[in-house]
Amino acid sequence: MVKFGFALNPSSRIDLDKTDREKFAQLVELEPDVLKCMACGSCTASCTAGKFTPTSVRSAILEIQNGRWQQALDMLKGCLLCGKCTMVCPRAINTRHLILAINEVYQSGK
Amino acid sequence: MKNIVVIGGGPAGLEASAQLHRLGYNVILVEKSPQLGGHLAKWDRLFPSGIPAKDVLEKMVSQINGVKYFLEANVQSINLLHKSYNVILNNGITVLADAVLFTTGFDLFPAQKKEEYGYGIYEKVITNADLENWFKTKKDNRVTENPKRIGFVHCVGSRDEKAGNRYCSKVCCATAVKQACEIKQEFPDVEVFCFYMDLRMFGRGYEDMYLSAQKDYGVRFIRGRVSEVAENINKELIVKAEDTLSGKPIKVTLDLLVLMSGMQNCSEGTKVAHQLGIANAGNDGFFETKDAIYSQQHSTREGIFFAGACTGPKTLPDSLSEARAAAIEIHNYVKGIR
Amino acid sequence: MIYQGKQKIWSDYQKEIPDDHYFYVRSCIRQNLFPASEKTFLDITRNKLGKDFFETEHHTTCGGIAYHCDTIPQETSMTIIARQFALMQKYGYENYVCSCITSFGLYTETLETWREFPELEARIKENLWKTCKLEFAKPKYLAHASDIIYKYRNLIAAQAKYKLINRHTGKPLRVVEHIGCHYGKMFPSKSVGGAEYPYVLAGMIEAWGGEVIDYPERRHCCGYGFRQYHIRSNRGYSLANTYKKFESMEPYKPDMIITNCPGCPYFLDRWQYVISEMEGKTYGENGHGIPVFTYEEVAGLVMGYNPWDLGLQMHQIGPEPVLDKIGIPYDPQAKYLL
Amino acid sequence: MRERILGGYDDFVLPFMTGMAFILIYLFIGLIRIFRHMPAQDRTRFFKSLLSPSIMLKNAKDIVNDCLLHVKIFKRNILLGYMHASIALGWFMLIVIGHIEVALYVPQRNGILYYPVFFRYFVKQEGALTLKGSFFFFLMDFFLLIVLSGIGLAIYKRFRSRALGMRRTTRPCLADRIALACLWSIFPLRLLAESFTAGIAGGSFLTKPMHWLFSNFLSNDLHILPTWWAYSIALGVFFLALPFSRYMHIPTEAFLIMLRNAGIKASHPRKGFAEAEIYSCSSCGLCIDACPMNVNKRNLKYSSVYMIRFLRRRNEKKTKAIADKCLMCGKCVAVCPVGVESCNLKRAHRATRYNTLQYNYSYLGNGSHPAHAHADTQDTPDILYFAGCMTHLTPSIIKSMEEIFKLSGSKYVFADKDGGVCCGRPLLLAGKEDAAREVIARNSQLIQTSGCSKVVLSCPICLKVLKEEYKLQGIELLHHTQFINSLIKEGKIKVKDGGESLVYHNPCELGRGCGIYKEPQEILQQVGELRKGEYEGKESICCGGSLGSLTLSYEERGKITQGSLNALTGCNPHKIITACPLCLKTFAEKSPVPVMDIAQIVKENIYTNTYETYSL
Repeated sequence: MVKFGFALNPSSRIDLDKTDREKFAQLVELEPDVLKCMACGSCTASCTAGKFTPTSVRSAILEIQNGRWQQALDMLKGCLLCGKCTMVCPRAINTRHLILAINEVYQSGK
Repeated sequence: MKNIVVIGGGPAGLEASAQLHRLGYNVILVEKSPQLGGHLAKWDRLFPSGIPAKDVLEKMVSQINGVKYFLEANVQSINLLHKSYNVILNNGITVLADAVLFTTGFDLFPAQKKEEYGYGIYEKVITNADLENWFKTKKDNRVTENPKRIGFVHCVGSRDEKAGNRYCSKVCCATAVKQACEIKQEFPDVEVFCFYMDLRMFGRGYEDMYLSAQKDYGVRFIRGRVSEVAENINKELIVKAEDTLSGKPIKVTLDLLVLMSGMQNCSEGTKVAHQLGIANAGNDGFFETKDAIYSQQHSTREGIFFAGACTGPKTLPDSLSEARAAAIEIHNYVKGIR
Repeated sequence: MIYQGKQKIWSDYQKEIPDDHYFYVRSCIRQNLFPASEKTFLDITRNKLGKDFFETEHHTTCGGIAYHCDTIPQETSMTIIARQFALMQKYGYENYVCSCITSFGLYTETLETWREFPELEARIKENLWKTCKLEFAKPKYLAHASDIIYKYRNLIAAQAKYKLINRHTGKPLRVVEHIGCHYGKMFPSKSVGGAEYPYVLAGMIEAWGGEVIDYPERRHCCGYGFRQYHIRSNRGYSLANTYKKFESMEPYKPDMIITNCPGCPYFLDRWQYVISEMEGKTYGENGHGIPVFTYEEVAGLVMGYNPWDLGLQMHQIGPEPVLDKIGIPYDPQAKYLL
Repeated sequence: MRERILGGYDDFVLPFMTGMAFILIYLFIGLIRIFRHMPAQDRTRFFKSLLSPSIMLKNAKDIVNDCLLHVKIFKRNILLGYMHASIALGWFMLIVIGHIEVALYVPQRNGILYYPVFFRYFVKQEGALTLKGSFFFFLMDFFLLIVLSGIGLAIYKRFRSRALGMRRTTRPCLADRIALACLWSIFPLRLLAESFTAGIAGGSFLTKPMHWLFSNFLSNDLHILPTWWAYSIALGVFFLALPFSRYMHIPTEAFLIMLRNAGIKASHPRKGFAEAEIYSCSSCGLCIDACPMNVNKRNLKYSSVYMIRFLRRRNEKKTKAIADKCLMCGKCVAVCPVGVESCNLKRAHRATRYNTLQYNYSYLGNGSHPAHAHADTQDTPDILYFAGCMTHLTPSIIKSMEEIFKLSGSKYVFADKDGGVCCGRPLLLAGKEDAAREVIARNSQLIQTSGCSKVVLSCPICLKVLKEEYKLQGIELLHHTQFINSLIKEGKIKVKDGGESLVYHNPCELGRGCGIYKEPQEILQQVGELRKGEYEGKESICCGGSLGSLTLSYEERGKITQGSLNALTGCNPHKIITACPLCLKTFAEKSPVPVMDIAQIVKENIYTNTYETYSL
């Protein structure tokens, strides 16, 4: 093959056609609160781990909805389950269980 | 008996006519189309609780017994004679009116003006009004059975300087959320996406409606304006937007795209207002009221009054309240009460 | 796709194109990439259609590439442009036509900027006087060369020897039209057909018997993007854009691509080779690419020019499949004999 | 007294013997299973405990108190206690005396399992009644009467449980019903059998008159054998049904006590120690009334007793639902008469699912920490103040504590001034044990190397895990209630009575979790008029905000909060005082009266200058 010195850039675009609806349905069954997020960011702002890492429940929910669950898992790795986000969530989302449920459904390519 | 001319037979016109009639005036209601009710007559159900539009309209129409109304009528000319207005209609009728009330309402933004959304070009692009009509009649070839994905674009022709309308049309967010839920009721397996810039859920019960759309109907809200729509070889729509919350471009293939056309001032009404020199003092195309807070029902001219969406986007209850307020203001004016 | 909807938009974006007497300026890069295109343009307009197109060897680049690569400031490019206008004035022309889309975009941008900021125009006048001792007048009319061919499309069709029809099947050739970004996207009103559904090339294709293909990524950039290509480390991004377009048009199985920009045919042509090397993927028939043409080349082909006189041997993707389909005779032996 | 039936055998003993053999084999296998599934160090620990006289003494005491006398139940309700104690102690004494009689009168039959049970059938009374004989006759009849009175109460309870202090109880399963029917019939049948036999074998105040009564209209001798058969069958069936019924706790509870006294804790939700706990659950249902979730009746099915029932039946789905729902407030553990630590079982169950979930806490070691600001210098403060994550959502506590530190002249360093790191308890509660260990290890090192000798904490959740898991050498751990109380006692701060009536909400993690009850009371008595809530001390109920529950919804939590507030405000206090940031935040949302942390009320009622001190 010819060496061009550059390669096709991967697309950063999110393709919603390719999201896994079945997996998301599993998550909704485990923790229906995932649907309630209105992206206010309170969770991220109060996050204990978020001070050191990009931990953000809000973003993780978004990534899951966008089919980028690996990013969501990475984002939640630093979570200490301390529950501050649950306390501050205006939509009363059970964030701690949601985090566990996201891990349960999406971890290790289950 | 004093004559009051009400221009526009939509909800505000009907309600104001009924109230003025009850106050003892001779009300002449002028409606350009062959039926009363304005946009309400074309709507299926109303947010936030889903009351059938038909029920509301029937109630309103039942209140105007005794009001003279002319359908398919236009105001051909209107001018001031001493203290009253000489109004000549295209059907040959002339009225010397002691006061004139504009309830000319709004036109829906012509969605084809947002060329990139392809309304009128792509088969599966419809507007909020088209969808309401489908809810009502279940007749529209563009809405096919068992769609997989449906999108709603908020702010079509609103908050858009390029489209000529910088203002927010106020009701489209709530309408979109309502329609998103209704379409889920029709097609439970469909994935619904709402593309919004801000969700303006200002009214009582609206936020609950939004929560329910998320929680009970699983509607996905994507914060980002649709930038362009294209059709693929299967006649499905490819929609591009940015998911501004993740800062990533997003693409989705849809079976139907609903454009939430905003409100702009009624062009017919504007023509009439031009004759009086009261049209469009504001830069948004809506009629300018005497002041922005205290005298919402007054025009800048004596004896000319406004109610409803001709002075800016309004919800139905807003318009009805204004109609009632206008009736009182006209009563005070005619009686010389200051 | 609703054709009537597009016609409605096209009718909204009709620009007036004077019939004759133009001052013609060439593109910097086309003479290297597609050397016969500009020659063909002048030959068709002057000799076949008998129009007055003047050109002078004294004109220079417009500075567009340097401007878009951020290597010269806007004032510099404006002064260069002012000099071109001075030349036009000197030779007694009022209608200015350029071969390059980048130039067309920059000329339009300059004229619009001067309209908004007359003080800038005054400064450029001063600059031009200081540097060249020249004075300029703005052209009365500015066109892109493809506007001219669009204008003459029916005249050309009347003289045509061939049609864009597959002689084996009798069906129209499936043609992808690609419009340079700077043609209409910046100032839609300055283009034929607007920015969303430009008609300039589609009109030619229709007039010459082909079928226009509207595919999802039709609006997308060819991938050139100036600095995206000029810096090698950015070329992967340039390539990715082209790749996206081809992936999108693939299902439509186009026979050919027509473009109206200097860079686009080059990148759509050469990147197909690079994609086939990198990804092992080709988009045309029998493992070949999709042949890419300039509109002058296609005009020349339908008018019966010898393909090799049109410079088609300079293409990376051989034009032979298209020539075979249309039924244009060519001597394979003579391809590389100059 | 001498043997009546030669060979000492009759066919009617067969049902009893079958049941007995079955249950003994079952128990033996169970015992082996439990030992096999136990981690090796736990096994060693158990056998070592058998050699320790102090533990053995405690075992004996606990077994008598819990298994025979049922002291805990007596404390809850006298009638309920009597019911349990009468049956257990009575039955036990019948067995013991039976054996003594065999040893005394027919020593050649020693060691035959059924002989003491059916003693009266196999012997006959000869000659005049001796004092010794009549003594045993009396004892046997006496304890039989005791048992029968207990059975009577039990039957009464089945229909009117409220009379015995139980509002809700469990629904018995089929095996339970069979065993129960047997249990109810065993002793009446024994009474009948012994009464019919009393003419031959003798009897006392119960059996003799019965014999006389029956002899008026029945030919007693004809009924002897059938009643002994029935008695034997009832016993046999009871033993057969036992492993499948709630009455399995009768043989297993003593073993559980021994395991527990050896210091063993559940490391698996179903195996080893857990199995001993599961079989020791008597399904009494006391935990149903105790559970704060049950303010919402829909949640009855999430009580600990059902968790154990489903664990026993290996119903994974239902076990999971209950394990994840539990608030971990520990009240069910506090009231459990058997002492089943169901919260640990739930934690262990969560661990089976969540412990393997990935985590990455490598960031925890990054950056400097305020705890080390003074570590290298001479003026290391004694006190490390650790507010905790939740306390950062209730800054009023932090401000009050800072003020108290200042006014008392305490030198301290604020460990998590800029937000800090979680203590690890929420991870433990969620079953992410390995993750928790990592956090604990990192935090331990931080605290250990800070050079402080005291850690004062505002959050009881942190306190509990620091106490139980951190293993901090030579560092005293104090909740701020304890710290404030000591300041008051040492005269470092002076507080006044603010003249308001207060009610104290005892946070689960502070009270049941850390055993701190006294200090908050002592403080509050000085700053206001302390009133009593509906539930005090160990009995206090969760505020609803607990981090323990994973799946409880906000609405359900709201009902718990409301229930808890109702119980607190019954005494019409001016203020509710608590000592946990989570309780404070949870209550503050819904409370009709102001809610404050104990630090806040102390700060409000502290003498801030000398003038004020002397003016009073």
